[in-house]
Amino acid sequence: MNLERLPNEEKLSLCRKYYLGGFAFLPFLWLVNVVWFFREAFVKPVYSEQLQIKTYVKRSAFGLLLWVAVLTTWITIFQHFRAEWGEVGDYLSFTIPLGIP
Amino acid sequence: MVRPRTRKRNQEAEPGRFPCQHLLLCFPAFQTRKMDLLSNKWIINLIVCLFSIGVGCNSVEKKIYVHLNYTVPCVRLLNATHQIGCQSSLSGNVGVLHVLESEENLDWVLRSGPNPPYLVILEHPLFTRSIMMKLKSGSSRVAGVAVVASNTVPPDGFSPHTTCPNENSGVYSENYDPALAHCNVTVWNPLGNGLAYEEFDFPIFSLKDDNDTQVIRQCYMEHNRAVNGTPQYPLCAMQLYSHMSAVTDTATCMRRNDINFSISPEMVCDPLGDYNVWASTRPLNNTAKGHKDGESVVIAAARLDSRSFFFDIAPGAESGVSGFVTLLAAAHALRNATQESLPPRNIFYTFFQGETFDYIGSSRMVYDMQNDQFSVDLDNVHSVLEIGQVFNGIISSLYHVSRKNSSVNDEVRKLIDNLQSAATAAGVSADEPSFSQPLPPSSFQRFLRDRQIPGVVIEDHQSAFSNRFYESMYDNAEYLNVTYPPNLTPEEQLEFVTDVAKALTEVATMVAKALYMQAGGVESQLSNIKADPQIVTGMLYGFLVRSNNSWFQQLLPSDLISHLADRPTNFYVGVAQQSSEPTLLVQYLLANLTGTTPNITQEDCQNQRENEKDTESKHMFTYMWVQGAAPPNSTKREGFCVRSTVRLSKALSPAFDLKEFTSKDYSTWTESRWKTIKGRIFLVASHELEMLTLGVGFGILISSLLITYIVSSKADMLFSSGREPTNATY
Amino acid sequence: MTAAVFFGCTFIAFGPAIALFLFTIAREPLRVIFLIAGAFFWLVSLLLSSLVWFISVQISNKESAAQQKGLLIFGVVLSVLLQETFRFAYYKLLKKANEGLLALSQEETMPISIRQLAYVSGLGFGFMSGAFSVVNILADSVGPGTVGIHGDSQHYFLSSAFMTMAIILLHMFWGVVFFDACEKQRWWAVAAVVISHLVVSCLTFQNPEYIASLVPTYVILFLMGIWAFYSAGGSLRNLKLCLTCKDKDFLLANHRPR
Amino acid sequence: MANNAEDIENNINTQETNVSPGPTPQPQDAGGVRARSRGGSGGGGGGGDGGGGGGGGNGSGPEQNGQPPAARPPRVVETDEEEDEELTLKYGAKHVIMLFVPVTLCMVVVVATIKSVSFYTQNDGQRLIYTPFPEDTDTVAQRAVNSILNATIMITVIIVMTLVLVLLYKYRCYKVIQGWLFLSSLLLLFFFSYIYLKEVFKTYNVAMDYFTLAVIIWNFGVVGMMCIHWKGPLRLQQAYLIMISALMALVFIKYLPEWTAWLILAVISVYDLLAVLCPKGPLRILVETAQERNEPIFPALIYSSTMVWLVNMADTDRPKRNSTDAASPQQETADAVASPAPSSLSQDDGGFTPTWVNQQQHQLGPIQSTEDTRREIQEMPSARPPVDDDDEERGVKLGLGDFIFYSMLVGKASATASGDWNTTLACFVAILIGLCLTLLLLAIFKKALPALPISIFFGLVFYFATDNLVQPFMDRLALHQFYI
Repeated sequence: MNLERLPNEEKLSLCRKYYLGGFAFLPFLWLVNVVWFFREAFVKPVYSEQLQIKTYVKRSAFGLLLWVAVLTTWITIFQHFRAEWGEVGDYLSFTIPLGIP
Repeated sequence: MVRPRTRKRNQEAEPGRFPCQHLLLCFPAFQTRKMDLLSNKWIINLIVCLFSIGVGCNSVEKKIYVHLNYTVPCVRLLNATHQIGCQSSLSGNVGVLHVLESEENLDWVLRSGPNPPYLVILEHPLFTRSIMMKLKSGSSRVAGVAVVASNTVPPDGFSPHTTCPNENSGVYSENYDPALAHCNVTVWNPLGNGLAYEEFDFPIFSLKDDNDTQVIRQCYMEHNRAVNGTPQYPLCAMQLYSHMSAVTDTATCMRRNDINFSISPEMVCDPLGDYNVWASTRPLNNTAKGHKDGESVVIAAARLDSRSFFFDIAPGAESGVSGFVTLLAAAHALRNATQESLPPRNIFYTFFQGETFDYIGSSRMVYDMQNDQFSVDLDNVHSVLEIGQVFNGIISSLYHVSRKNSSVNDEVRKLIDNLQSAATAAGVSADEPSFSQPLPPSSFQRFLRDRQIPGVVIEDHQSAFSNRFYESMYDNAEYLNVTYPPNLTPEEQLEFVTDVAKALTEVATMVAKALYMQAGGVESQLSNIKADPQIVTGMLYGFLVRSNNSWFQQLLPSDLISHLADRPTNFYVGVAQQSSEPTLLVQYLLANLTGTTPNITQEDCQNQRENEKDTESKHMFTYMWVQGAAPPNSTKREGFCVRSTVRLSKALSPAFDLKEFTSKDYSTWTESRWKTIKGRIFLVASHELEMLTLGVGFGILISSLLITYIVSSKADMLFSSGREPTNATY
Repeated sequence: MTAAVFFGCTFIAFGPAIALFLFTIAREPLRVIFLIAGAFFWLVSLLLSSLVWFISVQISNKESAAQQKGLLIFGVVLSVLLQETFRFAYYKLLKKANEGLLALSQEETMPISIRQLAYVSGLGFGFMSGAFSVVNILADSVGPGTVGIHGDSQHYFLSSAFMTMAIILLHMFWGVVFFDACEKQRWWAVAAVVISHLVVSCLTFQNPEYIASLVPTYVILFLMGIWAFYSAGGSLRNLKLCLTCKDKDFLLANHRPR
Repeated sequence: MANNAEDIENNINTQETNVSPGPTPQPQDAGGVRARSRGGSGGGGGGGDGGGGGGGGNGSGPEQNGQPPAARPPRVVETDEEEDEELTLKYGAKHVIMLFVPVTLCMVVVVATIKSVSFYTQNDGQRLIYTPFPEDTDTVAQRAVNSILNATIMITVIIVMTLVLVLLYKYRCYKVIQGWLFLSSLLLLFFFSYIYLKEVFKTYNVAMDYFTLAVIIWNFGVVGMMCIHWKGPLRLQQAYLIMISALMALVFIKYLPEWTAWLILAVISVYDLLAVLCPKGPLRILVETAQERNEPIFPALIYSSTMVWLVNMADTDRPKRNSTDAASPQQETADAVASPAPSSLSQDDGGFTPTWVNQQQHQLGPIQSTEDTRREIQEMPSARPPVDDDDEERGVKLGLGDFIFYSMLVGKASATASGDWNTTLACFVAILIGLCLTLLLLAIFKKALPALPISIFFGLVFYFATDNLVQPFMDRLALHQFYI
């Protein structure tokens, strides 16, 4: 759907829903929210709901960054120590590469 | 379903020859042995592959690559603590070819050569520990090694095995007697360089010396010879695929076998193992396990398997074949005697599989005897006579000196006396070792680990092995000089009695007599116990030259004929799922040599019964319907039924039943799985040329983008007359 | 590593075509459709010619290499002729389609002119023939190996890439010239196109002497380019014109939203 | 579908009725507009308008915010045929491209996967329960027989399930249909992407831990469900639909034996043809019931170059619309029917779903796929000046079934054609041309035509021709470096 044909309060509620939904471990949703509502929040001429949309977008962006940081650190840790963890590492693994420890 | 693994293995390796990409797609169907168990599916996959092979593949590809037909890899094996063997990267190791002329020449590979990594081609004399270790240490510049095998044996011996085979799994452990542990008294295999127990992180292939290697050499000569210092591009390169799935150790890979739950589970390794073959002169009820009262058996043992550095080259002529062929001949020699007057004790022939890898077969049999999983148990065992490597005429019987109880020693004494009298009767020299030393590596040790059993091991060496090629690819027919005068047809070769055969026949006769006496047989029979040289030479021919010969064909059922091959039998034990070619052959040979041929219909025979209402004898006997020979005037073979006491018993290390993958006292060897085994050679272009191509490409792209943009933007004035221009339209 | 070769060859072979597509075709749906239609027509012609070739191979004896090669040459010539025939058929079809468009549309100008069609269809032919002749080679150029273990020249990839580029551009020019000739009923021009196409194809018979095949091909390419330029309504005067007063035109061009 | 013409007419009627009362209060007029635009879309482009209407119907209608809709009424009224055609040819081209792009993308995804991930091409003996007969027979005749049997089973399943669907609809078991629709898209998004990920990681031999995996799958799936069944950015939704059909096609490519696959493609397109043209086609019955019932059905999964708005039609604003327009029902029926396509198809790899019940339900798949092919791409000639190209109004929609079968054909071609790219290329071009022709005929006949037959026919012809005739020829040419 496109936002153009949506009344502003619709936009706001949608943005809000996306923002809240993001808390269910859905950083991707936040990403979508940021990208989708970016123009609404920062480019469009000012209108009443824009302020809240802006805050939601900002928070979503923040949460997204947080998630990215967490995931990257975890992945690096896992890739680095998987072999050393031995059994635990194997049980944590979704795919175990063949031929390399 | 019994299928020799080696054949399957060849077919596994086979698709590698076919260049087409899409063919690779049907490999996994081959390589997953899980599927191989469902044989028909496996065959079907083969058919599917053949289908796709028929399609052929594009000719540009043929312009680039030459695929090597006969490639034997060195594969990865794992035990409780280590991984040994070789592996390539997932996408194959590519390296510029370098044919190594001498050890000094290594410097080019390891240091001075301008375009690493190199793929080293070794002539077999250079395949030595020092060179391989140097390559291993410099493996950043080494992409792989290809060893050109040849039949001429190196003069000064070669054994990739360790100097002290199975040192940790025998009876002589630290706590048994530190003085005897780790071959402290006698180093059995002084020539052993332990190469087969090293780990290499590059692939090592063995190439048969045929036109493939000619192509390689020619390619090397044409492109890679250094003219004034540095060779000119394009260079000849080679790519070897042997990526192994398993890693680290057995515990890890068995764990990974278990934990992948997906729609297509992917096994990474399988335990080594096979089946032991055994038979007894007096039938034993096979369904009633455990101790048998009043039963007393004399175990006559030999080992079946062998190995070499490479995957499916394991001729094991002296280390394996000489021993079990002798025992088979002895068993045959004893048939009539035992039929005429059955000795009070039961003679129990066993052929152990997987002894090379920490006594898999014998340890399993002992384990079964301990846990009443076997027809007899250790209390029934009266004594053991094992035949090791016997091939030189002179026989030395090494026996076990028990520290603790003297009764055993008396028994041993008796056994020795029997042997020596038998030896004198058979005209063989059998003498005891000049000094007291531990037993050589032998299955008997596994029995001794459990209890003091009187026993003797017959070997052809006093202290160290006289076999200069122990567990190596040179331990073959040529080394045993099982060679035939030229211009003999295969049939004549099968009949021709070689000197080796004669020697082994004498040993067999001696063993037979000794066993008969040991079993308490009557003296009168001894005179007509004689091994038949014809049979011995036939077996030697079958195992060392060509198993696909008329005699073996007669001894097998028609549906197993396909397993006979026109090459020396491969005695590598293989993985546990199905029994290998040697097991099969020995099983049927033993049945034919010891069994009788009752007059039974084929149907009854295949239903394991004498007649319709007979349900008992299948517990005592095995019935095999073999296809027999064709009478001279017809082509149709006349099959017959063989009744024997031959049985197979599992030769899978108890460690895998107990799930003790780090076990100290049982073998924990596993073999990794792999997807593709193949090699191909081709030319590689110089980096400069590639970069040039790329640069030109970019140049053309950018310039054409610019031109097009300019022209199109000015199109309508450029092509004023016509509104539409050619290469820029608006 | 040898990805370099792959990308290099791809850019050489298809760089100009891609550029043309991006700047002149992609933005106009009708052109894209006609491009694909052209490719389709080329495909059909190839199909027919290979069918004939296949049959002739089946009835010939597979052993004699000379005969096979002769058949292949026959197949090449045949397929060249067929391609041109289909070009003509495509021309006829486009004429009809355009008339239909003209009849339908209220406006007096048809949505796409015959010259554009000529260019677009030519490019379509070029794309397809180029792709078909080189795509498998490109797939193999990823390596690790390069041609030559059997003694072939190691410039195989490079030369085929350049040859493909020439073929694509030539097809484009041929398309333009051909359609223009058909418009003006100048049959000798049509014949010239066919003959030049034949010549180019026959030049490649002497591969792998790449010099002998590539150089004349590029000469022909150059000549055809000039001819196409003129037949598309270009002229020296225009060329000078737009070379001299560059900037203004740029402004013009950039202001004019297409 | 066969009654678009009527659709258009009665749209016009509704429009007239709507507008005839000259000075009407703004809201009503807007309602009229909505009706009209949707009516237009009924002809085909409907998704977008459904979207628009949904947007309106959902919560407070569009009339509140002064957006384009209100500006349009008068022109819409004078819609008539020849103008249609011209516009069709002009703007049709545009929409053809709008379809080419996603179809191409889908094929590219499939082919790339096929060429890189060996899992989807290797034969590990598993088959769908709908194709019980193995093709690994030793005689060709046996193989042919088996494949024919497989195909017949598949098709009969399809037909039977069509009837089941029709009955379900007749007896108003919407909840059931919606239920499994939802479930199946759920399974598609979660389970198949799970398998896909696993195989990709295996292929590139990288380690991946369950935590990361869970995060990835969870995000992918949930966002996908939101975009498809609720509100999401158009591009994202389209991307998801493409991915879904690619996954589905991959599953088919893996689990359908080769000959069976070709046969099924052929037979399905034939069935498609029949079901469209013969008056008693199951979907047609469905549509008619929907029409006389004058109500929308369950939400759909349709690729739309414009926006598809699904849930709303189903629930919130159903009452509102029933009154106004006769067209929207069909349009939604179309979607609805189209919808199960990928979803239920997804279930079709019986290999995974253990319970029979599920399968029974899911088997609906193939039918729908054909159904939706029946109601395929039609760009709506709504008469608005060409200059403003607001595609919201005139949307091109293509059932995922078409995506799936197209990509399946190309994928099979690239998987089986002796590692040869020409065949893939040929199939690709052939299918696109088929699509073009379908659109042309559509524009000419103004009558729904199935999207499969022409494309698939071309595709098959060119596959076999190229693989057996052209490929050797080109191969020889490449060997000698001859150019034609």
